[in-house]
Amino acid sequence: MTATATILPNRTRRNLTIAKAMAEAIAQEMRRDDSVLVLGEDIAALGGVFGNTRGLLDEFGPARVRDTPISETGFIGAAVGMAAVGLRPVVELMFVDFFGVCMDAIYNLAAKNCYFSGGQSPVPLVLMTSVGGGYGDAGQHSQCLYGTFAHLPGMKVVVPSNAHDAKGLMIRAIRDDNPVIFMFHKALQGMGWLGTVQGSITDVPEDAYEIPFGQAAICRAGNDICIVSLGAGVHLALDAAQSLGEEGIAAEVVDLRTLVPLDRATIIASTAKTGRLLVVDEDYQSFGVSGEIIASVVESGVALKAPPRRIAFPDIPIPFSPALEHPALPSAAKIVATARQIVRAGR
Amino acid sequence: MTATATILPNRTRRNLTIAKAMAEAIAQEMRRDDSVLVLGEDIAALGGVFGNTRGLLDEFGPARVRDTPISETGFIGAAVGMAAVGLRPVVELMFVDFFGVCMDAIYNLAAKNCYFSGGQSPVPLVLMTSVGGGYGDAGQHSQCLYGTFAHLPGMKVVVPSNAHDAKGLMIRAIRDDNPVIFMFHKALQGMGWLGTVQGSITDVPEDAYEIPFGQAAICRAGNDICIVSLGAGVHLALDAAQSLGEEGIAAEVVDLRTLVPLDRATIIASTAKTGRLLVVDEDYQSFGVSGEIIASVVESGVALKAPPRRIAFPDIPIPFSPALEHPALPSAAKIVATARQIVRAGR
Amino acid sequence: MRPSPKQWLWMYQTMVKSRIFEERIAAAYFEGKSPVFNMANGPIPGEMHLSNGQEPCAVGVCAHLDAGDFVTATHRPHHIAIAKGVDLDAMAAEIFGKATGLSGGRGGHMHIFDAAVNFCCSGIIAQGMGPAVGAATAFKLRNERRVAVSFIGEGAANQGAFHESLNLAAIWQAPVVIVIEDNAWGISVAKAQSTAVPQNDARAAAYGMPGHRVAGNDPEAIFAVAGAAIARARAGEGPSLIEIETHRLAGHFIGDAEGYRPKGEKEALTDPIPQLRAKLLGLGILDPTADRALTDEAEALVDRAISKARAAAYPVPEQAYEKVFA
Amino acid sequence: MRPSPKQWLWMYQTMVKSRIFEERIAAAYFEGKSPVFNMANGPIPGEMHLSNGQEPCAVGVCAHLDAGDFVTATHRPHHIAIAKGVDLDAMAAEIFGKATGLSGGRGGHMHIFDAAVNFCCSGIIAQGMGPAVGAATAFKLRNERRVAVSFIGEGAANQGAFHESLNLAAIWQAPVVIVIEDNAWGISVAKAQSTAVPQNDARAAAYGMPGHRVAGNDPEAIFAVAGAAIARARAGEGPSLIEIETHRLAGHFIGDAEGYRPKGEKEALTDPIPQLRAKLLGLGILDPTADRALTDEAEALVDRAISKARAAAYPVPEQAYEKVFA
Ligand SMILES: Cc1ncc(C[n+]2csc(CCOP(=O)(O)OP(=O)(O)O)c2C)c(N)n1
Ligand SMILES: Cc1ncc(C[n+]2csc(CCOP(=O)(O)OP(=O)(O)O)c2C)c(N)n1
Ligand SMILES: [Mg+2]
Ligand SMILES: [Mg+2]
Repeated sequence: MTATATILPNRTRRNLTIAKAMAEAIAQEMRRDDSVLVLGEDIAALGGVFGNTRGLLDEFGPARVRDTPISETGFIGAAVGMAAVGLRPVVELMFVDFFGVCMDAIYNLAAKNCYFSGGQSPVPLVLMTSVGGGYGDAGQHSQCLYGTFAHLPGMKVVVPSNAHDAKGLMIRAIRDDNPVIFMFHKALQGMGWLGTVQGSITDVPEDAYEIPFGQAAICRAGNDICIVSLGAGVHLALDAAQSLGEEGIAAEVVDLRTLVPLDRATIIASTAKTGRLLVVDEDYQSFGVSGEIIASVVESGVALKAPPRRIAFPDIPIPFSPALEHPALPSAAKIVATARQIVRAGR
Repeated sequence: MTATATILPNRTRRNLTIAKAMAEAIAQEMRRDDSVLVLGEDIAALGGVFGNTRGLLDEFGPARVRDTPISETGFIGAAVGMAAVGLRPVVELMFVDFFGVCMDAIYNLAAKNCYFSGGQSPVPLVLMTSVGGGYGDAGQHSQCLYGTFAHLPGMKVVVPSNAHDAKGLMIRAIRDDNPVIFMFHKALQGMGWLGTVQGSITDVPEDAYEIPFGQAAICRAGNDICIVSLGAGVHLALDAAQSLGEEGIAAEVVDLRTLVPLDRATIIASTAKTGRLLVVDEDYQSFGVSGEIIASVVESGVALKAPPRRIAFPDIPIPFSPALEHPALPSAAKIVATARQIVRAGR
Repeated sequence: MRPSPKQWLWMYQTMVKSRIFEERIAAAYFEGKSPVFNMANGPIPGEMHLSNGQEPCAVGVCAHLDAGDFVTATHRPHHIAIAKGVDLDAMAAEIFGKATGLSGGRGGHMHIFDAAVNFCCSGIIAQGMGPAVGAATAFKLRNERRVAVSFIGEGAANQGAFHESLNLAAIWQAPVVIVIEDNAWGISVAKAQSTAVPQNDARAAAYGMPGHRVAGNDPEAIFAVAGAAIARARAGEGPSLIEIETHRLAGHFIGDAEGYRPKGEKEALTDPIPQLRAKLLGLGILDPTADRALTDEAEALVDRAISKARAAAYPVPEQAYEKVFA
Repeated sequence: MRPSPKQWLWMYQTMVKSRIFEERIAAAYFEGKSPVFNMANGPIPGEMHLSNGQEPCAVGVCAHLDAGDFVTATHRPHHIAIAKGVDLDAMAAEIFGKATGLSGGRGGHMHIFDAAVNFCCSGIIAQGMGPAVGAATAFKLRNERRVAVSFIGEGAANQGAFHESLNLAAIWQAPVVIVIEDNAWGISVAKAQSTAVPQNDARAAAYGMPGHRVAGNDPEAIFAVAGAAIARARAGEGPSLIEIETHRLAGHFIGDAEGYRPKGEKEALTDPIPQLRAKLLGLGILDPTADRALTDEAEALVDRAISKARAAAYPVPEQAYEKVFA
């Protein structure tokens, strides 16, 4: 059903949440490599508001698992300095929505020092940050901002949809010599108090393993339409594909897994095979991910049976009231309806 | 040749630079409306690093023309508070590249307070900021970041290509009850020390006039290909169109003028007419303006004779050396070559 | 400066009203969230930051303000909103996400805006400081006697906006007062772990402005110190910084188990409402009958607000697209 | 703490070298920029911020550092880079945008990086402060005796990063020294207009750390104060803040007409190099022959660097795409 199905190992299953998979990945890397440390707000005693650093303080102590003041510019800047002298900081920006107070340290410092230094000073830094809404936390705590980060050069951008990928992508991120923005979706995190999309809880091998960046996963194969998504949207797409399957439409679901690098080849191949494209994105619609994917496909010149479409968050701040927020979010029902239209249009 | 040609009034021409047109627009609005004031770094005695506030201190005094400390979060935040109690601040962020130190005050505060307050607290604020490279100022002083701002809801985004538009768009921006990001391109500013694209210096009526937002200008008509651009790119496109014309390819050049709102209708109509689309954008290529325009056109379902293409800044930090920077920038030669390919492909 | 009996009664009743309001909100918040606590469910979804224990800060300061004065509050805004005179019915409706809410349900609990009384708040730490300085500067520019007050938590005193805003307030001599509600914690991080100085009033000197520390979560002391600072601002004598010792009686937000908090610390905190009640009874400003009446009145107002909020209609989906722009 | 004769000579020669370097850079900068001054033209395009007059800050501090110590500088980096031992040839080549430059021409004058001596700088005000605190924290974590120094201008002391970084330095007790080069101006804005306190050393108290002010742009005083602060950091006793009075003898950048500067102010400034020369001659540490030799040597090094830079090849366009990622 999900990406992991294809690589399910020959052993007893061990289901983990993304939060646990992230914490396990960080712990394994901290054991392996003394230079890895963790910084952020509430990541020590609390174990992270979203649980992804739970247990680290107990095992590694306060020197390597550091709670910070509410000084994002300061501690992300500090992490860049640590990286410059040989540490490999994993930093948490609690909600991606807070990027505005510290974007300079991210995009103009961490993301550019390697280039500015002509490669002398790479910046091995993971910035993990929660994204996504749907639980009534309003416009400063519910954004995805995928496009905001993917647009700016010098950082890799990772968005896992399930625990298996989260672990492998996190290990890869920590080992990467570049800044990696690791965007985890709250609805997939496995924190009971946020609800959890069940598909995000997957079997996770005990050993450390890497998932390479720039390789999208085909989570479900199909010949009628390619549905491209990422993060929580993947599960909506899989649910929709299930329904579409019941009415005879075979949807292929592509989970991007990383936005930078972007696996254009897989998207283009899937669209070429199906002749139809639908992008599902929980970030704001305009000037973001959905536009880029559509443009990447059409400029490649693949033949399309119908115009590509997208379902994204509208260009409005995220409203608090569920009566306003829920209808604005992508949903399996919207995907089914749109996919159906595309398939009918392009017969 | 440029947008102004279509509206050249029946009077003696008065050629102004964009810098002067902006300063004139602000001065006229300050005379008309006591609540307009100007804040920013070096905007008083110096008249703005880019000249667009020259003369204002002398006429309006230091209470209404305020030099600020290097505290972008502080003074943009302050401007939002001023706007909340009835002033209409025009604020300068000296280089758009500095957005990282103050984006929260822009995108999470100025751009969202109207929504969060259910319309009770609109934010009439103009944030003017310089964009663009090409003069060797390297990666923290040469970016365009059009897509970064256009992606996030709640702010209007204006990018003039010439003095006539700059004045009318600035007046419209000051009168608008919403945050307007006014992005002026350094190469068009008319500051001798930055060089100046001559096409940006245009006839500018003395009187105050508004140019509405969301209306792209067709700067040159043609039937063979639609070239969409903004800011400095418009002049490259016009130069290219001239050359293309000489080889028998009639290019239509669309100057977006505003990114938010985006005049999709004009772009789609021009592409429908020509059957071919080329987007020229000096911002980073991926996840930005160029993708959005292509996606907007193809999802509309217009018939294309060839795949749309784009010429944008590659996904790399902006290098200092002219030997590296110049070849990476869009150019008339690149536009000519690509347009030619598109026209040949789609015969 | 000491509160008049009338001010005392207003302060006390406002604290009671705020407390009852939050009790009702908390009760509603738990609806639909059991057996499994899922923030997304129930009539009030999302994070919920209660201010129980911090009411003295709100009333001690707002006693000196009127509707024309500008206040920015934080993610923990209810007590301040109520003390500033925000429309209780519309605020409750907003928290319930209803069309009749202050913002038609667009904002919710972290985005309470009432332009009629110049109140706003934000979910971003220290974000309100710049706007308060700006509003105050506008008042000064127009020769109005209005002032601005920005409430922040002690955790916010380590955010860059704190520094930039205070410097700006000082060089512009803006009629603004910054009030730090020091409840000793920023989520799970103790003040001593995050802040290089024991008291943030020490930081006022970095801006050449007066700094004050008020101990004991004491409404009377808060009233006095805030009153002087606000009077000073109103008289055109410039900004001040006040740090108030206060108590977070509940967790950071509802659902916070506070496992990080040292044993016994929370139990040792005193609730300022019974404390003030006893004091006013002792001073003869309040008697049990008046107390009952004040409390009943507060309760009635809150209950009316909550039931109107519950009864109100949700916005229709199309309304999400309105008010993005003015 | 006073410089030894050897240190004095190093300081003096380094100041001279920096000055000659900038004179050569300025001369090259003007090439191709007349009759019309257009920043885009000539062998060195873009903004050019010279540090003439500020050399004492660089040498007085860097005299106490070695290659393992970490330094972050500003948009005005040459004097500090030279004092920190950045490869002069590669630095000149970088400023000329050549393939042999420190960063292969990707960075230019505002982005001088030399990892071999732990030097970097940035075009964003106060951006280097966080990295300095972080590098220092790493040194402490690994029990190394290395320190970090962050140079900023006095204008940067009003940027949020200043506050956050100093607080972090203090709570982590990082071996870092923040050095403010107070040249009285941030572009066209005078310090008094932008800064709420007359001296930024007063702000150290907001972080419970020692603060110092050095008057007179005096290399000896700078050497003493910086030496003590760096020794303190190296000994594990924590961070310090130092503000140094210095002079911007040229404009903000080349081309700045400085019309905003009060008449006579600039003319009243003294050039620290002749001043130091006279002092060292007086002290008998230098004699005219040694001075000539030191100067000639500096000049020769600079001239070699500049001519190698001029002679070097430009990078090829494809190289723009390299080093985005490691
Ligand atoms: C810029 C920013 N960083 C982090 C957060 C997450 N956050 C919300 S409340 C909080 C703690 C705030 O502590 P304090 O200022 O003391 O206020 P309190 O919650 O104690 O009232 C944090 C870190 C945020 N909202 N904004
Ligand atoms: C965040 C940011 N804001 C504004 C600028 C533009 N700027 C460049 S230098 C400068 C003045 C800096 O003054 P100061 O810190 O005193 O250093 P000095 O130039 O005097 O050496 C300004 C405002 C910038 N580079 N970064
Ligand atoms: Mg607190
Ligand atoms: Mg200065």
